[in-house]
Amino acid sequence: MTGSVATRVLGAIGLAAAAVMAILALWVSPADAVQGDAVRLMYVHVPSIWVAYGSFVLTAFASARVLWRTRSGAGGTEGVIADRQARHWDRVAGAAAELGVMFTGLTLVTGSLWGKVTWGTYWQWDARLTTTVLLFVTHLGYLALRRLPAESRARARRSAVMALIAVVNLPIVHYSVDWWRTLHQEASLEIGIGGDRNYSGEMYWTLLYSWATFTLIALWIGIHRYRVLRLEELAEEAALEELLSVRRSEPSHDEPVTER
Amino acid sequence: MWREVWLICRKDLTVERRARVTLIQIVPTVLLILVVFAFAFDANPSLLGAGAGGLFWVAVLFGAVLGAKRSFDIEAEGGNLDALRLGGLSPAAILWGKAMALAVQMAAVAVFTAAGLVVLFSVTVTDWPLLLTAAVCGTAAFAICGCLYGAMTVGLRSADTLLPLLLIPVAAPVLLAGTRAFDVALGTSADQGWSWTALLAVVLITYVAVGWAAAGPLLEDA
Amino acid sequence: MGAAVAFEGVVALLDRFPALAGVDLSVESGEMVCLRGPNGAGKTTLLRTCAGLVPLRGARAEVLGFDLIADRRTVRRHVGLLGHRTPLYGDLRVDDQLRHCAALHCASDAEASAAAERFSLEGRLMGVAIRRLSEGQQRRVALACLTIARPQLWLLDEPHAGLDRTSRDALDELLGDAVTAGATVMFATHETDSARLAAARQVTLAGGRVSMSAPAPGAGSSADVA
Amino acid sequence: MTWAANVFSGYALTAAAVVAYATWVVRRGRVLGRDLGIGPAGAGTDPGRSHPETSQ
Repeated sequence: MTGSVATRVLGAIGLAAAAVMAILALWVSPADAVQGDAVRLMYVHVPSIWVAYGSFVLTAFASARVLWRTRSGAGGTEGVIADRQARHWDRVAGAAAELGVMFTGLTLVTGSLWGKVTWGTYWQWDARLTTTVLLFVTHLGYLALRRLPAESRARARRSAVMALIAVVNLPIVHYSVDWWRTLHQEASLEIGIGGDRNYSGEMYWTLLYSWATFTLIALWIGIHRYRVLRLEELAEEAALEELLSVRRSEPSHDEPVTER
Repeated sequence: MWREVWLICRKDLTVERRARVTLIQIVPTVLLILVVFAFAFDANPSLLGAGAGGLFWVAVLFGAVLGAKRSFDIEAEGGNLDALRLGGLSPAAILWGKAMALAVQMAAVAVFTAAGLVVLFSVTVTDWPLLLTAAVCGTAAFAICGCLYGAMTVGLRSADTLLPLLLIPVAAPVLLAGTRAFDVALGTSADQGWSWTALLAVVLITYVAVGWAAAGPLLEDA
Repeated sequence: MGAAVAFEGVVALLDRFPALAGVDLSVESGEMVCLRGPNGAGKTTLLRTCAGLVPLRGARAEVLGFDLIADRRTVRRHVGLLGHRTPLYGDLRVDDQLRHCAALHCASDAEASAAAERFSLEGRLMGVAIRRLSEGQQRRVALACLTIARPQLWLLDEPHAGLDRTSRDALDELLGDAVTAGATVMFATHETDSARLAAARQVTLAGGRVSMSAPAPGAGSSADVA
Repeated sequence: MTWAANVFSGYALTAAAVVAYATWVVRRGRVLGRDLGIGPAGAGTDPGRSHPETSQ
């Protein structure tokens, strides 16, 4: 069981917020002057990527902590504490990366749907889109790396390095694609929050509200995922005790050792 | 430190000198990629000429994936990586030694790819210094990146299939900047070729920095 | 003389499987220890653990005075390990491989050729790619590399397997010399007839633990922990 | 009409993905918790340890 009083309250608030968000986003907020009702996709598209960015930043931060803790890890009680903290941050990184991948995937899907309505095409080779797709693929690779069976400390270190490489790479990709497109195509289509289009106050508040809702829900899932990862470790520990006793009771029916 | 780097590099190059895997397997594969692209573009000379810069980097990238795989396969075989660890080599020395050797092999791949482009796609070079600088920076960046991910996946059961998935997205900036710089050097576009080459250099420096930081955690015991 | 290996309750996991399930073992410097036990008893893992190559936990794990729980790296350069796999580059020629080993362990050319001579690797064999050698010949190259490394603790997994009579004798002589020079030797084997075995202390593993530890003949002071 | 289809499929997909993932996580936690014997109160085990992270 991964629920607690706090997460139950959080979950209830999240659910209620999601219901209110659907009403606000689909009925209350006005249609855009240019895009019409298609603008309503913004309320799922933009919060998704914000939550995804937040998750990936958290993954990177946690990964840095993992490396930091394992580096200073020495023997004795200090080593035990460092190891425990490294495991904690490794779980944070894993849970956040999964959430990030899911929300990035949703961003890409809702973005294409939105793009089809407003630009008439599912995809644009825009800096933001290209970066997002690489972000998605890189972290898919990160999750694939995490899934491979290995000694837990080695795996934590390896995946932490991978997460940090991904983070270092991102701004480079973003600026190089930005540069690439601005040099080779007329100004890219900036539809969304970064554009110069003026959104009405209601749209602005609906968007902020949607973001808060998404964050709550992501937090709720993330906490549960963290606890599941912890449970998996506990299950592994429990299995180890059993494996150890089975292992110790293995017979030694080799050739008898000659007593000399 | 440099003695150790040179030790690893020399060993890898000797392996290549004896087995010639890069020369008789990776280079032909890369040339094959060029031919396959010609099929895909219906052997349209103008299209192939315009895309030559990009093709070069795509081909070299796939060569780098194969090269990185090969470079760490020889270490996984028979527990050679353990033998290196028992020699007391520092992780950084192992990484940089292998990266240097891989860079040399990738340089060979790049030369053959370029020759293939000249022969098959009849490209002409208008700016040699730009072309060479971009090629050196990009190839070295591929080599370092390949070694980082090779070290990350060495000995893992699904390393063969995981390596491309991890490596290709990270190589995207090199692919982009390299392509632009080559387009200028080959006279197919009038861009700021040196700025793109500067970007390649920045990427290279970044990978070097990441390599310094990551070698320890990656190769200490994994 | 201090202890070369001092293990108390050492547990080593291989992909979540407890290959060592609480090993208590102490080996004095200059001792020769023969590990016995059925397949899968943990002999190989114990050797690799002593080399600092396996993550471990436990109450105490010291090899050559280095604490493996705090740091598994420093001990490595003082240890020589020959596992059941032969750690050689199949594409290299024998002389390339020996030169690489000599460079790796900062040994002189004279030491390298002496080691090669010991396992009769001179002449034609030197120019042959390792992949083309027979298994026994490959083991001989690996043993020569180990000789070049001059470890203080020799860890050998089935060292006699696949070797011909001459090479076995050369190996026994080499290990004898090493012990005389103050090094410690641990080897795992299933054989019973080797002359060298008679001199070794027998430690039997079962189920990832030491199940029996017989004293070496003539060594009354050996500390037994079973 | 096309905007409506796209908007609604966007919302539906998002909701479906989030719900599916959350369900998987909670169910996995439940299975693991049962196997470990740390279930909710009434499962006959140790209700005080229902939050694994507090026992850390």
